[in-house]
Amino acid sequence: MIIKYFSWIKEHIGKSEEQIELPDHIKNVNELINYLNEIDEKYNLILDKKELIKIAVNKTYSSFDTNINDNDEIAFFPPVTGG
Amino acid sequence: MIIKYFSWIKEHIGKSEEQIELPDHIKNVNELINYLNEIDEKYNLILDKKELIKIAVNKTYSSFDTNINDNDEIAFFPPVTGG
Amino acid sequence: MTKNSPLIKIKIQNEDFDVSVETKMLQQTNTGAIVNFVGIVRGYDEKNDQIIDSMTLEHYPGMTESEIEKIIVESYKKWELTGITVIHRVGDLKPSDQIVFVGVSSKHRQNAFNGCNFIMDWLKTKAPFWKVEEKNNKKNWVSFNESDNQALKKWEK
Amino acid sequence: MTKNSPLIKIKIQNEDFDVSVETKMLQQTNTGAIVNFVGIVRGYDEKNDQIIDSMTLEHYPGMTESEIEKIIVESYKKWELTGITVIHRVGDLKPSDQIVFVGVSSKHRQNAFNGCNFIMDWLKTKAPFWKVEEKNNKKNWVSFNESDNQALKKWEK
Repeated sequence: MIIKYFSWIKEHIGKSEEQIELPDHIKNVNELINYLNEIDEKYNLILDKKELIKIAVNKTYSSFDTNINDNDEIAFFPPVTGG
Repeated sequence: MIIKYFSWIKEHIGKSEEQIELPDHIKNVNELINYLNEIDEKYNLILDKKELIKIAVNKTYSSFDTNINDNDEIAFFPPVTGG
Repeated sequence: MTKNSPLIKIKIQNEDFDVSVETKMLQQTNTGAIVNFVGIVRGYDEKNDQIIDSMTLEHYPGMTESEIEKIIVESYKKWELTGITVIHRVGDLKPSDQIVFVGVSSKHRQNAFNGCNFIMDWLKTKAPFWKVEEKNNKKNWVSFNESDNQALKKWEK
Repeated sequence: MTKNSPLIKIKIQNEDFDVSVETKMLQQTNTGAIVNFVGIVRGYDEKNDQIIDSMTLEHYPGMTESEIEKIIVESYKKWELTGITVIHRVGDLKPSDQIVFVGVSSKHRQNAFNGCNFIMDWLKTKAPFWKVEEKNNKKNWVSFNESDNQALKKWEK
């Protein structure tokens, strides 16, 4: 699974993308972020700012309870500020 | 007094502008057009289409009861179609 | 505020205009948004199902400019604009020619959209221009579109 | 309808764009109205009363384009447009640089105004771009403007 981070989330996590092997018991985005947080508490940011943070699964807007599998690309990003 | 005509009014009257000496007893646009109509019935058009026709006195939107004098420039034109 | 102010430009002209050049001229310090309207001569009269071969535009020199200036003063009051340009072509035009340019700049986009839209609605109903279309060698004065009066009403609030 | 249709153009690019060229490209048979929005990088942050020295824009390649395509499909449904172009610059930009172009053409002007305005409102709230401003050698990620969510609501009817 590829996980991408943008804007200040990227800066906090310290990388723009990472590849992980998704454990079988992780079924949705919410479980993924809890799992990452167990490995390294820097992922706390995503939990802390849950109300604010946007999620894309395979480049489509999704939510914390969207189901995921190991072939997916997940992205975490703040509200957009283009235009 | 200069009188100007535009668009299909100009074509009907047969000229884009004319100079007349305004008789003393003509006090407003309405009296002017009745006066012109006595001279030549082609000015009928303006009376016939009174609801439609726009009037400017000295290049400012005006109405049939606007007061006029011999120094004024009067214009008759149909609703605008620019843009 | 005069026609010669750097923020305001009103032109009635035969010549075509360049949208890029006009857009750049609208940019003032702190401009964040520019909205341009470009009117194009259509080659087809839907109402009468006829091809339009060409078109001629006449105006009332002096009054047309002063009416446009009124539109602009009104727009400055309503929306906080940083620049306004109105260019209206007159004379002979062909289908697909550019006929009118209304460009406005402002700090924020909603005012720019509203200002430009408002000026166009006003121009369509108040600025003394008249179009005559040529179709099959017959001249036909374009008639006023009542929907343009309706369009102007949306600003009455 | 695809990105390659002659009526539709979506570009995410570093380079600047030419408003005249884009306006001409939007002209289709029977286009009567073209409305362009040009966003300009402002040199001043009003909220924090600070000069902005430069700005960098990042996006999410792939998702940004597909989100813009969704905007465009939605716009086609809502307004009868004859052409849509969205160009968004990314990378390093300076105050007074052009940052975004949204151009739409249609038969009639009101649809062109609404279509362009709608696309901008959607772009501001859904298209994955993030701005980081540089002020006094300090980088600052621009925060989302809640008024942009409000702007989008005007189309919910």
